[in-house]
Amino acid sequence: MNHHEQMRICEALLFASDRPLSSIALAEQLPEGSDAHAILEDLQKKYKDSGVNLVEVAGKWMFQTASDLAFLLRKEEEKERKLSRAAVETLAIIAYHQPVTRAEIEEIRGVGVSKGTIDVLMEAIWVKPVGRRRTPGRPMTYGTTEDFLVQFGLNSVKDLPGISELKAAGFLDNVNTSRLNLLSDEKPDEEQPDLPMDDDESSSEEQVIS
Amino acid sequence: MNHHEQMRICEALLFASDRPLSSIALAEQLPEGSDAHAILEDLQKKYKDSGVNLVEVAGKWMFQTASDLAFLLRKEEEKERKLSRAAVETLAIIAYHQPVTRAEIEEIRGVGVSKGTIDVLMEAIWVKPVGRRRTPGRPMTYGTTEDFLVQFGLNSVKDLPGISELKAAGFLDNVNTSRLNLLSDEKPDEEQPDLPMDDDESSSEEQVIS
Amino acid sequence: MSDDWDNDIADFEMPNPRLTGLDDLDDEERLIVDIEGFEGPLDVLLALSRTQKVDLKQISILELVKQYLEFVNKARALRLELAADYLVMAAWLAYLKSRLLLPEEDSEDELSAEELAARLTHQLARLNAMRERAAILMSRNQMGRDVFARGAPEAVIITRYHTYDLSMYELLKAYAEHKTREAVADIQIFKRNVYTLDQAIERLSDMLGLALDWTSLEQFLPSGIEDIQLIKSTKASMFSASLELAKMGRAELEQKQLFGPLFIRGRKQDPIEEENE
Repeated sequence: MNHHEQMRICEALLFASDRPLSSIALAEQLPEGSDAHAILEDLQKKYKDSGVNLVEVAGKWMFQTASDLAFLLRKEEEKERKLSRAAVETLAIIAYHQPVTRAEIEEIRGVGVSKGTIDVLMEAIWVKPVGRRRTPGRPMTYGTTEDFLVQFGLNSVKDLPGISELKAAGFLDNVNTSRLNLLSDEKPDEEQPDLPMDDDESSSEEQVIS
Repeated sequence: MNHHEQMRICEALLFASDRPLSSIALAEQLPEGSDAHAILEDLQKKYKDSGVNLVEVAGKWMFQTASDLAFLLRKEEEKERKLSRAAVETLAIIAYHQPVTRAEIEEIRGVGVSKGTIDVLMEAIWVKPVGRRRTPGRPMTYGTTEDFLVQFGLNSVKDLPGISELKAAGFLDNVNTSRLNLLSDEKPDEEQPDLPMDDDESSSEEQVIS
Repeated sequence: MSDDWDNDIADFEMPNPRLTGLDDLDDEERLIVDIEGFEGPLDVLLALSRTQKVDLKQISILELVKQYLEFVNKARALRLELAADYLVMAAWLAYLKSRLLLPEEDSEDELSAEELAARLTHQLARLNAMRERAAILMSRNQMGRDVFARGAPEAVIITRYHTYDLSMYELLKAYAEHKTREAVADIQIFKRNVYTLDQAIERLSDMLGLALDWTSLEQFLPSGIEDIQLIKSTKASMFSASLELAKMGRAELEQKQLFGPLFIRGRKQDPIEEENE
């Protein structure tokens, strides 16, 4: 195996490793008698002017974005946050039952929904207020956004799989079949046929919220 | 900013990511008027003989270890998803026939798709629902994901191995899902004139996301 | 065996683990021994067609039918459980065989036997092709198995619009889990306070003995109940009880108009009818 081939191997190993590698660990992957140090030095030279550098940290080696380009990555530090279980479930309920009020979500889930949960979903721009119920207190109703459809690659919320399809796909596996007839896709909004969309109000609130 | 500097930026971004990036996303990080495609081609050339290659996958770009080094890096026991024969076959059918309904998969395999098979493929994020057929019952159709393309190193589903031969042999024609179609006298070409998901839109949306 | 089997579509063959370790048996016995390894009748047909050692397009359907029917008979003789699918296929193949052997009558509505046979061949070839593609697909260099992405990625722009990410799978899983829990919660509804049909029948028959003239069913409802659910339940049970008593011939019902009040009166037992019962 020639020097170039050995360089390629080290390069691939360093690239694919999830932690810095010592020259000893690298040497183990090379033919006996290979000079890991020489190879690492050559690799370092090869990458000197690249957007990525090979650096030695605490005696081990790793690839790292060139320090003058760190600005490229910095603005992405608003890193991904994980949605809580409650948030995912709330999102699913809003998607399936929209338009739905917070009280209705609580009734469907059987537990309280904190304001923060819906806020998180609105921050992700997956949920928005869509109107108010014509019931006492005129509670706000929530629905999903365009971004929601994009995120999940849906054409419309009607494309969400129904219960029977979830079952067929294996999602409801551990549900006793005899109970499944209780799992109908009932329309949650039988009693409120009218959904007032007072745009002025809801949109102005939306601005305040977001 | 000169060409070399722009190459360094793309190099840094692509190197830092473990997912493919679209040329559109890269262009956003470059000065206006930059030719992202030319830069990507130059980068590809630069890495041609390295241990790491720049490849075009799922219509996007990413660095990955050179495929000829697979023998060295292969992590069989650790990484490989243990898929059942049924799951592998179902995956292939979804890939080649997409968008395809569950009933069509069953027709091709001549046996019911057991619960959990599609579930497993969706959990691996290789398969997702893509829309519904405009036929009675509006059955859900399945297709493959970007992760699927990345996993198998494909630029698009059009690049699936042997897809044109299969088409020429008539194996990818509409599947007659009236059970035991052997017995029925229907002409096989009269079904499903319309597919609800327009592919252009979904693929362009996908690009917007990333 | 299957190595000799020549197919011009592709020369790649699915690994067939279920045939390993059974080298001493001939092909068909091997198939039967491993009936549980099969995924439906098409799978068996495909495996049988391989024993013909010809291109799939040239297999003899009659021979295949014979092989399949023998296979099913042997499996039955060995008392192996065959799913209904296999038997339906056997019946259909027997039908196809008879049509292939008998002179064909011209019929406009039915496919000819040759066309049916061609369809079967096509289905087998299609399944075979999909299997081969599946094997080719899995043998490609796979991300995370043969080729690797950056092992220690640095935070990059991937999500410009969302700082949150969620897969369709996670969303559906959450909804399904919620539905699952809901199902359990629904079971608890049965703890509700109800007025049983037996109670209603007992009450109604007692009271009917007292009132022999037409009386509105409403009059018989127990008073003093405040729980709305229980009132509803009482009404439903009393209504059912009235139907029940009418059926037994112990009461008569009358309703003068749609949605109007329901009147009920007790009925003297008719001795003749009683005999008939």
